[in-house]
Amino acid sequence: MSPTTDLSGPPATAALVPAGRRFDLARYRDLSLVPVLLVLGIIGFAVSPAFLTTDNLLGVGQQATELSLLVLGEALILIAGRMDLSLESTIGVAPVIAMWLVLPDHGGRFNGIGLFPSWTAIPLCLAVGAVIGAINGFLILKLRLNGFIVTLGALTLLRGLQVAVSQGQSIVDVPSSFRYLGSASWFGAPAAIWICALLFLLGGCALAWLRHGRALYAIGGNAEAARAAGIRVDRIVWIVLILGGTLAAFAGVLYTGHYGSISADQGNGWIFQVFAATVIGGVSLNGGRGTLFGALTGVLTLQLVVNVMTLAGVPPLWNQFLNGAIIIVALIISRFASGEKQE
Amino acid sequence: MSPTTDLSGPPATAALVPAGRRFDLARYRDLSLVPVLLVLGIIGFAVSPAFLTTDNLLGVGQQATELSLLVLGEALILIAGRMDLSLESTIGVAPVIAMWLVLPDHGGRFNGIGLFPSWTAIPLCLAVGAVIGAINGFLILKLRLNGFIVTLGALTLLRGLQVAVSQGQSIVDVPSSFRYLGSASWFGAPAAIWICALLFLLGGCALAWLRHGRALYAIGGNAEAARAAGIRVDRIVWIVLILGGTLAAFAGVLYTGHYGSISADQGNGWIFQVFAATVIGGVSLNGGRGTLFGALTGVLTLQLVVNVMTLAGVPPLWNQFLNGAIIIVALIISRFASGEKQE
Amino acid sequence: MADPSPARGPVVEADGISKRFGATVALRDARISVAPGESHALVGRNGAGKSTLVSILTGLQQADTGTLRFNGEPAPAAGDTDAWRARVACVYQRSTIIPALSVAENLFLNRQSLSALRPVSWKKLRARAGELLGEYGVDVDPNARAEELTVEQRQFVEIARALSFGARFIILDEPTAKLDARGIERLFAKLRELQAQGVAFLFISHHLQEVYDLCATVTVYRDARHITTAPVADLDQQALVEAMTGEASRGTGPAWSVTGRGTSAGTPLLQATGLSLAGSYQDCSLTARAGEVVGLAGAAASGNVQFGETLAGLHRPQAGTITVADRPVRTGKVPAALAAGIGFVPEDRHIQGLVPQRSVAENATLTVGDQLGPFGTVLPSRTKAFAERMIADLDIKTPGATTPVSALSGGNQQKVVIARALATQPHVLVAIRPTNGVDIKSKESLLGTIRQVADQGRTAVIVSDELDDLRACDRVLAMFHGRVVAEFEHGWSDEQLVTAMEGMTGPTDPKEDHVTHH
Amino acid sequence: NRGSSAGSAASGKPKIGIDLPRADSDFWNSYAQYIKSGVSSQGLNTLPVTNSQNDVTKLVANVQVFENTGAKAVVMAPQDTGAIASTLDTLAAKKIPVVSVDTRPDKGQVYMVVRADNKAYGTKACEFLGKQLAGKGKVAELQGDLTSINGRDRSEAFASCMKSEFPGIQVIELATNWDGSVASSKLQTTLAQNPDLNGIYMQAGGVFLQPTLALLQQKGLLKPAGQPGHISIVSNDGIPQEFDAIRKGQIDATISQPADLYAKYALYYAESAAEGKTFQPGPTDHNSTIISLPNGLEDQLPAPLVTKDNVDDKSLWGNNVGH
Ligand SMILES: Nc1ncnc2c1ncn2[C@@H]1O[C@H](COP(=O)(O)OP(=O)(O)OP(=O)(O)O)[C@@H](O)[C@H]1O
Ligand SMILES: Nc1ncnc2c1ncn2[C@@H]1O[C@H](COP(=O)(O)OP(=O)(O)OP(=O)(O)O)[C@@H](O)[C@H]1O
Ligand SMILES: O[C@@H]1[C@@H](O)[C@H](O)OC[C@H]1O
Ligand SMILES: [Mg+2]
Ligand SMILES: [Mg+2]
Repeated sequence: MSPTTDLSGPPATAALVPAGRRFDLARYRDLSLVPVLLVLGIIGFAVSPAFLTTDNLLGVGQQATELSLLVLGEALILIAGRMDLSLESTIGVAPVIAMWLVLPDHGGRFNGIGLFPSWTAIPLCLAVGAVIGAINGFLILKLRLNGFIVTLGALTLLRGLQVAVSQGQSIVDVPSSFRYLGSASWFGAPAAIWICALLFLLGGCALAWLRHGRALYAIGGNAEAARAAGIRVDRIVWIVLILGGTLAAFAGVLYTGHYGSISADQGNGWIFQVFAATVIGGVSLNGGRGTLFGALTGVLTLQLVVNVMTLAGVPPLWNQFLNGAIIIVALIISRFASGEKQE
Repeated sequence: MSPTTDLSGPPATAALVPAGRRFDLARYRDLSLVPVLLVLGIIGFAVSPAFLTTDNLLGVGQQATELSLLVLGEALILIAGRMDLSLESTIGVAPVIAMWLVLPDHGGRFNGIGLFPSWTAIPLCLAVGAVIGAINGFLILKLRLNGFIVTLGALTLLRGLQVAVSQGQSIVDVPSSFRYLGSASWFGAPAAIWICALLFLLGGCALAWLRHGRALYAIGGNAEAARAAGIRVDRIVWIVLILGGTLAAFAGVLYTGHYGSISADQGNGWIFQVFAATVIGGVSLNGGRGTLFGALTGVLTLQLVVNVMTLAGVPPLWNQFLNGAIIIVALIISRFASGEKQE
Repeated sequence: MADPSPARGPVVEADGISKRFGATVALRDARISVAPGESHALVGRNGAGKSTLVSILTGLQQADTGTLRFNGEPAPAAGDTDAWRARVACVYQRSTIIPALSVAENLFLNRQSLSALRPVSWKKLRARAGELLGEYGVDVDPNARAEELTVEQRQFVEIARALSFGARFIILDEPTAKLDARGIERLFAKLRELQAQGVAFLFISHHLQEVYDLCATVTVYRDARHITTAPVADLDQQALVEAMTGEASRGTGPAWSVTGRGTSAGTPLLQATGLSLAGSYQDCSLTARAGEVVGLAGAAASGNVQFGETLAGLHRPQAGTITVADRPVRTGKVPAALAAGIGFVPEDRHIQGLVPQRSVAENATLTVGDQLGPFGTVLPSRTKAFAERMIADLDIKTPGATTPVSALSGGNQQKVVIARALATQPHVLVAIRPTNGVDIKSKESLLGTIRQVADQGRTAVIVSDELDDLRACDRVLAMFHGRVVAEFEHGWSDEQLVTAMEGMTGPTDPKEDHVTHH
Repeated sequence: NRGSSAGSAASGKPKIGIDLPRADSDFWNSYAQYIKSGVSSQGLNTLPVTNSQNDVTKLVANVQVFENTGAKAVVMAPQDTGAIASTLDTLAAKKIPVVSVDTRPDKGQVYMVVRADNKAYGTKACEFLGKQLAGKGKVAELQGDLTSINGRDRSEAFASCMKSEFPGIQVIELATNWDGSVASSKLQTTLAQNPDLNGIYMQAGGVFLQPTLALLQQKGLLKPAGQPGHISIVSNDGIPQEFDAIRKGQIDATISQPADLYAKYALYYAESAAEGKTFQPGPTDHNSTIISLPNGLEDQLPAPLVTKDNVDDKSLWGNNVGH
């Protein structure tokens, strides 16, 4: 993520030949998973009539919501040229700490310290996520520690914190505000789907049309150049890290509502999925490239694969194998569809 | 991980100034964890008289062997400017496939296909590791796919393959050759310790004094420049990936002997430990920097922490939290001991 | 190592070479031939295909078509690097120094020991490195890591390495771009010495004067084709430029001129007083008035670049103040400098100038994100309009505003960086080596653009060691070892300025007010 | 105080090393609490309790510390029953007896295995569901991790019982890695494909209960037992939340995997072992049977099926924990 001159970047398109064709391909790089989604749709349709039902598709949609929020956060962070592994722990620890702060200190199966009224649960949860992002930002930007390892340490530390605070129990009696968003239905579809769609839309617009959104690409593409152009690099990266933590915490809220409790291993192992979805969706691990739409197609691909495999009754023993295979296949497709070497 | 020329390094002050001081600091960068190890030793001694016994220290040593072989492989790969996440699956799947190839097709709890005599188990296992590394290399170097995600896909795929082949069971009846190395004792210490020490020594010497070893630093530092200097970059990277896979498979052999069976989730989740150990030991994730000795101190640090925590009777609920905290603390120490910003 | 017997043919002879990169044709049926002991120049505009030819001649890339012979024999096989390097050595345009390794190891990369299985003797290696560096008068500790060197020192390591192979044919792709006058002199002395021993050169540079100084033959490429090969003596500078550009040039002089208008009359727009930055420069002051272009000359370690960067907010000085139009500017903050009306062209476009994979439009508008739409928005239509105006004003050659900037030739990339600096309509433009690596034609138009800034009643500071750049200035301050040592009005002679930059105080003392006008 | 957490009363007793398999599941959490209270009420002399986080290498490391700090008996719950073999051999060589809780090591000497029969869990669940559905219908099975011996035992027993006893019931097997969100998503897909699903077998209530209930609730499928459209659900573990759900009629039954007895008899056998006592196969005084294994003995504790009829039984551990 250092300011570098990438010699092996995309082939310089012609300044001599009208560059129309090449350029269009690059433009549609973010759509490279769309054919994959279509193929999955066709397989799904062939495999089971249940596939193309509203119920099933909405189900897939809702299952994708929590993961997609992590992907949203991670995509922003990656575009700005950074990484955050700890998001997968934030999704669990933020709700637990919020519960600990609001639940009364006696009587329940899980006792908190009852410091705040229970309606503050959601804001507190988001605040915890923001604080986690801010601490990561401090370690990475102020102490100049390696971001990958800092957030890897944070991943373990936060998961440990969650176990310690919750004493390893699942928390079942969560405030109703917490339960609402993940389980309510608006206009015939789960509220979580609407919310995620809205957040992706907002994020997408911000990246496309807001000054600070555009700045992420510049920072991720060449932080030194961005700095010399007057962009407040560290400040913006810090904000993005905080935003990522907050989004992960919000994913925790939806998760808790969706699955009815905060389990001690909420989100465990998701970070691999998050990276896989983001990168096959066209976001570069080296920063400066990709769109939220692409990242979203990445999540949907992974989620649809699971759905289609379940519908097709793939033997459980081969599930995980196929999951890995699909990541590689999607990667190959997105590499050749975009025609770009990946580094 | 792209071949880059980073001209924006530290302000070009030196070389006017006699460069002695700077250089020395940099030289001892790999020793930055030594004080940490000493402090851990002192704490261990204070906490329990059992700490400084041969039994305990050899125990810690042997527990470190399998992880340290993965770290050895990963360190070589990182120095050459690449990454391989799939090592943690190779440690499990390579032995399982070797078993499947040599064990008879009936009679046992786990039935193989009995294609090869049982003395070939170890060579077969190593060969499987090599093949895995070679396939990763093909995808990364020939198809130019992103190495992080390719090996992430491979991580899932290979684990799935292991579950599918072993049907999720542990394999207990392994050939004696397999069992020997992980459990034998030579000159009063576990054979595995001697072997690891030897491999680290060989690797360290190769990196320090052989042209091909030095080539890894050149490739990791600036692949384009290495190519211009006549280094066969792709070939060497490929060999390193194969070597990494082979070392992971060998770690699988030791693991199997050490723990008496091949368990279906052998190595599960280790890759994070591998990265943490390698990076706090001073190997750069961006390639071109670090030594095997540093990486080894990284492994020992992580392993000693667990030992000391156990001896000190840290409450089980806080174990994981402290594990994460220690990674961050070690990172901070190694950053300030070496005086270098990490990127 | 090299064959001392009389060569059987040209050291290199390439014919019918074509090379495409995707849709780009980098070379089209090009040829070149260098005789033994000949010093041969290769010139052409940015993107003409020179560096591509170099990579083909050195075996880094393979041509799509064409034949290549060394000393009359066919070129070695593609992977046989040892064979290639016995025939041709090269200083590439892009740095091939590996920052984390020691200078000694960089010098002997991939040949640290005699055979792959023989361990490296670091002591011997250091000694050999010391000797080699000594030959070039480069005072560098072979033990130092390459990243600790200055750009110039690195360039010499690069040159020393290329020349140390003992090949009878050496390619130098813009070796002087990163050297100051003294460095260039040292390099040329070494090259002449080698030439006397019968070594042949292919020399690439955008400084045509160097071609006349060093070379006997010149080959011109244009638009991926071979245009002409002739003895240098037969082509005067005008003819050479015509061959490069394909247009009859309208005279020798530049399109712009130094008017000297407003030099003393103009109000001081930029005032930097008593700036000091530890390790770089001490107590430096500079005043630039409306309508004038001020040069800040200085060799590699003079601190002039850091001084310029400080003006732009990249460094926070320990002492001193900066004001623009009498309003103080917070130091050490680029946004503050921008807000105060200081525009900035950074030293190295690859490092600080461009976001390679983003479009020309985005790069050109990077500094004016706040002017492209209401409420913090960036409207694509306005961005495009803005960029297209820049493209037209600066004559940037690009297929369109949305083309990734990495697809442009070097000169055009540099124009994008200038566009970025001009986008804010700065009162003060600080440009560091603005014409670095840019061909002669583009150079002229870039300097013209900078002059225009002054002509519009604003001011510009050019930080450079290139006399061509400094000639566009109304006034030049010379820096040496972190201090301003002399000041010249327009019309200085090359020797005067060069001596001042080398630390021997020139005839005109700094701050001296009475200067002759031309 | 170097390492030993012994109180003065216990200082004379032999030292026992105890390793917990994990801290992040409700079932094991309860087990940990019972261990803690058992140790203090019986005044045992234990080394600091360790947690191997479901990782056999950590378990082995912890056991090594026990050896080096003078344990006379070790209590563990190896979730990986193969990879503990060589450690058991080492302990046997040092004459340190081992009590294995919940799982039966594949090889290596054990003093006593304290567990309920996981195959019996699967069979009991199958028999109950089969009867509820009167031998026909569709059942979704939320399996555990394919690499877990307990999960596999439950799956195999369930499958073979269904095949032989209730061939009219179609079983849809869903692998979940003991992960609630995976279980929920696969169940949701299965429901879309099979709207006529009428039974669910959850192999671990501790992880699957809440996600399943939340899903059924959202789909409007959470009808109390007895109403038309009710989906019969059998769970496993016997945690308090499952009992609540049984009382509300949301699920029909669970198998109480006795966390309290696991802890109680683990400590009991560990102490006996350290004192050199021996046991014989046959019925015990606590309503269970000791059977003989090739590598030791196993006390098969009762794991009662809990339904609406006996859910309030005070002797069930789920009714005594956490309040
Ligand atoms: N690896 C590459 N991939 C794609 N296009 C390339 C590549 N290398 C060069 N080009 C294109 O080939 C053309 C010739 O480039 P080349 O680098 O040879 O020019 P040059 O004459 O060296 O220019 P300059 O004077 O700026 O150094 C340019 O249009 C460039 O964009
Ligand atoms: N490997 C490559 N991939 C893509 N584009 C390339 C590559 N190599 C060169 N180019 C492009 O070719 C053009 C000319 O290349 P070259 O390296 O000669 O740059 P340049 O303009 O001379 O810059 P400088 O002098 O600053 O190095 C540039 O637009 C550059 O981006
Ligand atoms: O009941 C299950 C237990 O037997 C298993 O070992 O871990 C998960 C638990 O829920
Ligand atoms: Mg060039
Ligand atoms: Mg150039």
